[in-house]
Amino acid sequence: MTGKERIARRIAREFHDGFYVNLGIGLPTMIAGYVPAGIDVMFQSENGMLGVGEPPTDECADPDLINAGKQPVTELPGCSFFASEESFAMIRGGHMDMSILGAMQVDEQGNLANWTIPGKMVKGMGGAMDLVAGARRVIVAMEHQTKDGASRILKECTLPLTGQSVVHDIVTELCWIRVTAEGLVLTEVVEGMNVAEVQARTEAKLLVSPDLCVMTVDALV
Amino acid sequence: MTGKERIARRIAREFHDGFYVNLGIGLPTMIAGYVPAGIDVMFQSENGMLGVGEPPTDECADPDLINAGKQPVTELPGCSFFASEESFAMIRGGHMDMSILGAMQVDEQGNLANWTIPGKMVKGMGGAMDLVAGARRVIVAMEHQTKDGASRILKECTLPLTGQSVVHDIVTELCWIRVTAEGLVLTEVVEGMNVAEVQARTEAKLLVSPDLCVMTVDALV
Amino acid sequence: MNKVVPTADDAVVDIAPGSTIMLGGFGLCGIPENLIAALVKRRITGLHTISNNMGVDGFGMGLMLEAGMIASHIGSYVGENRRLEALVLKGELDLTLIPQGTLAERIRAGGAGIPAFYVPTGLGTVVAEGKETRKIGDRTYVLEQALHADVALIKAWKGDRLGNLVYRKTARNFNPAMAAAAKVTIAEVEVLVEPGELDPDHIVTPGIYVNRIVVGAAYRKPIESKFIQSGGAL
Amino acid sequence: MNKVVPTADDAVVDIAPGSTIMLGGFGLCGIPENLIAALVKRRITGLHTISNNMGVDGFGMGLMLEAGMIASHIGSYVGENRRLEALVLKGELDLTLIPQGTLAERIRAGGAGIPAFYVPTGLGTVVAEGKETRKIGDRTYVLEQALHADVALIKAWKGDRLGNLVYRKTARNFNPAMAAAAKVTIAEVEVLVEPGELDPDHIVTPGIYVNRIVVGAAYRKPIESKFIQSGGAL
Repeated sequence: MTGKERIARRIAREFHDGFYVNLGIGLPTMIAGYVPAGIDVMFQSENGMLGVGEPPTDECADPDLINAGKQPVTELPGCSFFASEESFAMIRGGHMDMSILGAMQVDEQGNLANWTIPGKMVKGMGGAMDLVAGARRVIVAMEHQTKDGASRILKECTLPLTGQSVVHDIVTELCWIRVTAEGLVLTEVVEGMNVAEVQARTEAKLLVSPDLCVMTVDALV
Repeated sequence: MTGKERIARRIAREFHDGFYVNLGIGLPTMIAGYVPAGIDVMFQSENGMLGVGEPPTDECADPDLINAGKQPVTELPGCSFFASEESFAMIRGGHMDMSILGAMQVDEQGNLANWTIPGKMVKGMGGAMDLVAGARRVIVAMEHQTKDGASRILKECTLPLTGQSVVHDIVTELCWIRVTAEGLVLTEVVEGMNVAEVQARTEAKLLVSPDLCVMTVDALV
Repeated sequence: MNKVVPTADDAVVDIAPGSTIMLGGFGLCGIPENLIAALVKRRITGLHTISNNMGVDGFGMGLMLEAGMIASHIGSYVGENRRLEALVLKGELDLTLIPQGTLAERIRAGGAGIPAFYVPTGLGTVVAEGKETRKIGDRTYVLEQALHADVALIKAWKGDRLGNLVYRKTARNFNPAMAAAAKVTIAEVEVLVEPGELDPDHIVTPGIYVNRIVVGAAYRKPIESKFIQSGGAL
Repeated sequence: MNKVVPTADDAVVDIAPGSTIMLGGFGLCGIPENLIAALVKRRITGLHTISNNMGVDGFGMGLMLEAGMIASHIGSYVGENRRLEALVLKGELDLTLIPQGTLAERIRAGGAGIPAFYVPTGLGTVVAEGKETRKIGDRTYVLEQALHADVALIKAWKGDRLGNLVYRKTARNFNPAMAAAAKVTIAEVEVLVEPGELDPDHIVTPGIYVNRIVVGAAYRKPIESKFIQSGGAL
């Protein structure tokens, strides 16, 4: 199991039947593949769709039916389409149970940076700022460190923020971290790792939950 | 021809092909019956319809298809239905070419009072305040005087306002009055009346247009 | 995911006295008549209602008023309800009248995460009294606040068990905006269909906004202008 | 009432240099590709564009960029257009990036007569810099202004000669909001139908918002993720 798969599988276990969830581009999109059996989750795509299905075969791809990553998708029964201002009314209005997105940096205050590197990258924030400001629960799904081994979980973000104090949870291939008023609290660590090893890979100070446990990624049945 | 019919026929002559118009309850509703041949006007009803048709026969009345006066109506080809917030986005956003409504009082500043009599009447303004604030041109269609012979066109409204400086034109069975920055300007008088006779029935000071003419009510063909 | 409840009584069973309730409809058109009837059976009091109108004497919200359930009301027009007029003039019901478009937009804002916005409507009238005004560009505007509710009772034409809804003709009115502005939204429909039967391009209220859906047991749907002429004898 | 114009060239013939233009679409999905092509033929310059994206190198608004027509742009994401990135880093194009939901709502506000409104989005980030913030209830919000345009170029699936429009699947996106926010709205459609053929309950953009309607001569509708992978060789 790759680290990314572990992250996706673990987060999928958080879903409840009837959840409405927005998945960011990249790693978070993988989560849709691991929804536990018997759980109905409706995935939203902020370009104007609720009830996003799996990617189509190449022959069935419809240019009028894409997700926010501009990739072709399919319709689930009971899906619906709506305009952009409606889609973001839904997001901003607190109707999404969960928004799961990637990050470049997260910090001890739950600040998130995932949209720009000044002077280097001109892309735009897309819907990320709206999602983190509006969803009931914001989960960051990302690899614990950069390719160079630098920590992405910092005392304070150095890149321009996507949102201020918006992150509720951080999930990496190593651990689950809850963002609390007291700081970052380690609640789960993968088998074969211990708290000291996770802290060594993390710039931010990690508090340890009294209920710390091993991260389990199998679906609950 | 009754006075009300004269008012309705005269205002109908103001329509251009392609106009979108909201007609208030009562006298203004009559105007729909006098749209000149060859002119397509789409009537809006603020409860959520564009393209309102004539009243149905009793047998054909559909409780799901009413106008803002709660009366059954019919559909014209090309009509559309929308929600209340959309309907008033349309009105407030300046998309209606014309809003025509009744009044209890209008004054020299173009102030309009048509929704309440303190201590006597608890009804509500409905959509009237939105219509006068949003339409490109607001025409008051009303009988020149009250049943008791009092002027409805005043130096200053005494009743609570529906809108401040919102009226563009006042049309009565006697005359057409334009509201300008200089005051109320008499532009048309019905045959058999003169300026002095109209002024005698009007509390507000009337200026006389250099282009004053006789009010003609036949449709332009 | 199944939001269907068996009866209107079940749908409203936990609405608490003193709740703020939005009720869809324009006049008697598109009102949740079965949910209102179920609520009236419960006789809970002290309700704060938000609805464009107040039904008529003898039907719709008029029944709630007659049962003494309503403590305050926000709406735009209540002219067809003589009982309300009397209560208000006697000071026994707290009535707030606001422009219909402002009402609709305040409800939409409540659902859309917009706490406040500016409108030109009502400037220089009593509805602007006590409100902040502000010049933006060359015009002065009034600041209006979002409206929220504990419960929204709405009416649609067809719906599915996921809560997706479509409306029929002018019975749409305030229902979609209210669906999004309440903590719990309860929808009654005339027809329940299977998920996928409603064309996804035609769905007006996506199921995310709806918590419970019930098929109305019976629909009277009186036409208000005739109802009033005939003295409620329909 | 007949808003149909024969060709896309006719539809855009009077758009002036220096105009502010809204363009519908999300990525390459639901963009007015025929109107853009017609505009590119005219090579007018100094345009101020408002659109969620900026096409890609070689298609959609990317063609306008390559023709040097765009002076400034407001959008939420331009990551697929390498040429734009270069122009911006060199300071040759004035780019304003704003959150997608704020962009959509500012456009809606422009059409709805709401000059400004508060949102939680972007508080404490660069997008709130220089903007008024305000505590409402227990949260702090950012004041955002309505967006307007001289012209909106939009794309729908079907339309009639009165300008009524319906959209197909996720090709709806920004098109309906933009239709209402411009002085002149020009819609291209795949299919023109007779008034009455579109179910009035299904119409998304009522004709009141549309000034001109044209049937697109041809539709390529490339799928962006594949278009980019294949280097625009579709």
